[in-house]
Amino acid sequence: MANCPECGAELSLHDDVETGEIIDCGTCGGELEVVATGPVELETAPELEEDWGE
Amino acid sequence: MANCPECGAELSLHDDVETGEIIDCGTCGGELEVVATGPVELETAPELEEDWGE
Amino acid sequence: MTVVVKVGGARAVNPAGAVADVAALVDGGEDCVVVHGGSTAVDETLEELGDEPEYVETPSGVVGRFTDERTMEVFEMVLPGKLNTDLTAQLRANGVDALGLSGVDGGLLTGPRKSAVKVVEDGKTKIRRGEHSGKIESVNDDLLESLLADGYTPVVTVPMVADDGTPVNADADRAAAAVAGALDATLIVLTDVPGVLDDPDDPETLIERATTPQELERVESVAEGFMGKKVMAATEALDGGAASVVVADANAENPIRSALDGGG
Amino acid sequence: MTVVVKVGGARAVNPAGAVADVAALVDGGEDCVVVHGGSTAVDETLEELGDEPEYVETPSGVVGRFTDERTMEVFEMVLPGKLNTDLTAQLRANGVDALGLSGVDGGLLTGPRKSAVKVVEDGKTKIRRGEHSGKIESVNDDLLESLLADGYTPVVTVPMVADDGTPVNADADRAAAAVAGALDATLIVLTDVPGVLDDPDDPETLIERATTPQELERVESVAEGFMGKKVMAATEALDGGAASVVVADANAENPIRSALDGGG
Ligand SMILES: [Zn+2]
Ligand SMILES: [Zn+2]
Repeated sequence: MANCPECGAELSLHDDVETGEIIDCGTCGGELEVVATGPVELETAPELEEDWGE
Repeated sequence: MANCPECGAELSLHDDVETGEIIDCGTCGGELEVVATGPVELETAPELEEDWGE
Repeated sequence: MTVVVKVGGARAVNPAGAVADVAALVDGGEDCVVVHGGSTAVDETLEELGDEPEYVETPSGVVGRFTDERTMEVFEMVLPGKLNTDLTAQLRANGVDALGLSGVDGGLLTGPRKSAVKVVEDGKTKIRRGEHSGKIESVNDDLLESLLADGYTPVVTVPMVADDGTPVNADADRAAAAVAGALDATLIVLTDVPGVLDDPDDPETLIERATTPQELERVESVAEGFMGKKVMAATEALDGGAASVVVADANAENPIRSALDGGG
Repeated sequence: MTVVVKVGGARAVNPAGAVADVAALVDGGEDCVVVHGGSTAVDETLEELGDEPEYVETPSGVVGRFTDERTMEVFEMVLPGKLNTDLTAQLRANGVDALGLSGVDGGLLTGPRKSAVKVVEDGKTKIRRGEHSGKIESVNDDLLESLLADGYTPVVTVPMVADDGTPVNADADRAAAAVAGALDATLIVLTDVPGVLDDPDDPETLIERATTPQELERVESVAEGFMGKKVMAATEALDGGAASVVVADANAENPIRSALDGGG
């Protein structure tokens, strides 16, 4: 269990949640990054363009 | 046995003479390169500066 | 009119035809800039060094290299190191006063860094940090123009230099597009794929040339995968100010001159 | 007055002090050219690739690298590739508009090729062919002067390009000497050895500076081995037109500025 840092809604998470994983908030639709597990901490995910190199 | 390509003198060579080896002619002092063995062929050695890279 | 020639890094592409063509163009008084990539050679050297090249998939299904610090090091060794030096020497041996530059040199190719990517692994979307890539937003066209005016033929490759000062990976096709745009040049992209086929199974449906974003829209709608990247680069070149873009067969006899003559 | 700074490739040398000093000089309006080597890094990469660096002894007892084709390839990867790109980026991050060039670029460093060497093996003198080295006889000073006039700081490394068009190994100290001579510049050679000691066991006998071939003669007579190469390069620089030569301690706090101030 953790709260959305954007809207405060409570999110239920899978047991196998991993650091770095991106989760969508079902309430506000925000993209959240799991920055820690045990206990789970969420932050707003950075906006990243899909771009690539050589 | 081989002849000096510079002065024609006959040179006596060691048994273990190798291709690429440099031999001095005892008669004219010329630097000779062994370009083949069995039979031995000699050519005037190229003049090479002592220089080096990185 | 300046001509920017993108030569492939792909193994199948023989640069000899392109080198001879660039020599002929330069000899005829044309200003040329050569841009090259070399991603497959980076993978080969990584493997020779006992490292595994890593490719990741983004949420929208695009597969791209993950460039960590070690990969960036090998990238520098292979592209500005081996490939750029060899291509520059090969052009010089053909009478071209070639001068190699990476995007770092003189701040030639600059833009924001991308230090994290969104990837899909085991069905999960994750953020991977430690990525060394960037997006070219600016070209030092003064540097290229001044070298061209002095009679040199710049031979350009990636990395670019990011706003934080780090050399980072950037796509060479898009680098060529950015250079062509900055110089209002004609861009010729040489590849072992002869162009974009309207019907992928029918070589007769080759779309040879696009000179407007509108024409490119039709090309974009049929291009897929590898060619999709070439088409995206072509779009960026035209948007950026390039005069026209031709995607041409690198293995043709005079690949650049035929492309300029409209052969494609 | 232009300053040519030779920074070492040796591991013991920390380039940070030199980079900060170059930044300060350039900021003060001085024209600088940086020249670097990196032979030990070539050996490290050869070993990482599973190849053995090869050193040979000449009849007069000089030990030097034998540069075969594979070594030349790795040389390009390490010097113009990794080291030049990183040093250029590091200078740029310090506010210097640095631009990396190898001797191949624009024909910067040219001269005759040496494709064979005389070596001593098992007491026999032999000719080894397949050597890739050369002797710098000409510097494209127009290129450097035009880049300096445009505000760039050239970061120069070897290989040079031989008369036959091949990129070949050349000693970086002598490359720096050739550049300093061509630009009538002051040459500062940074090394982890603080200078030439009149008595090798007494640091108080440091010979700090030589501004004429005559002064150098005294230095030459005491220099040995590694420093002998530095002194030979210094002689060539003065003979070639350099204003003065200082061999200075790379690990001093402000190595270049102290050298210019006469600290050595
Ligand atoms: Zn929310
Ligand atoms: Zn004789």
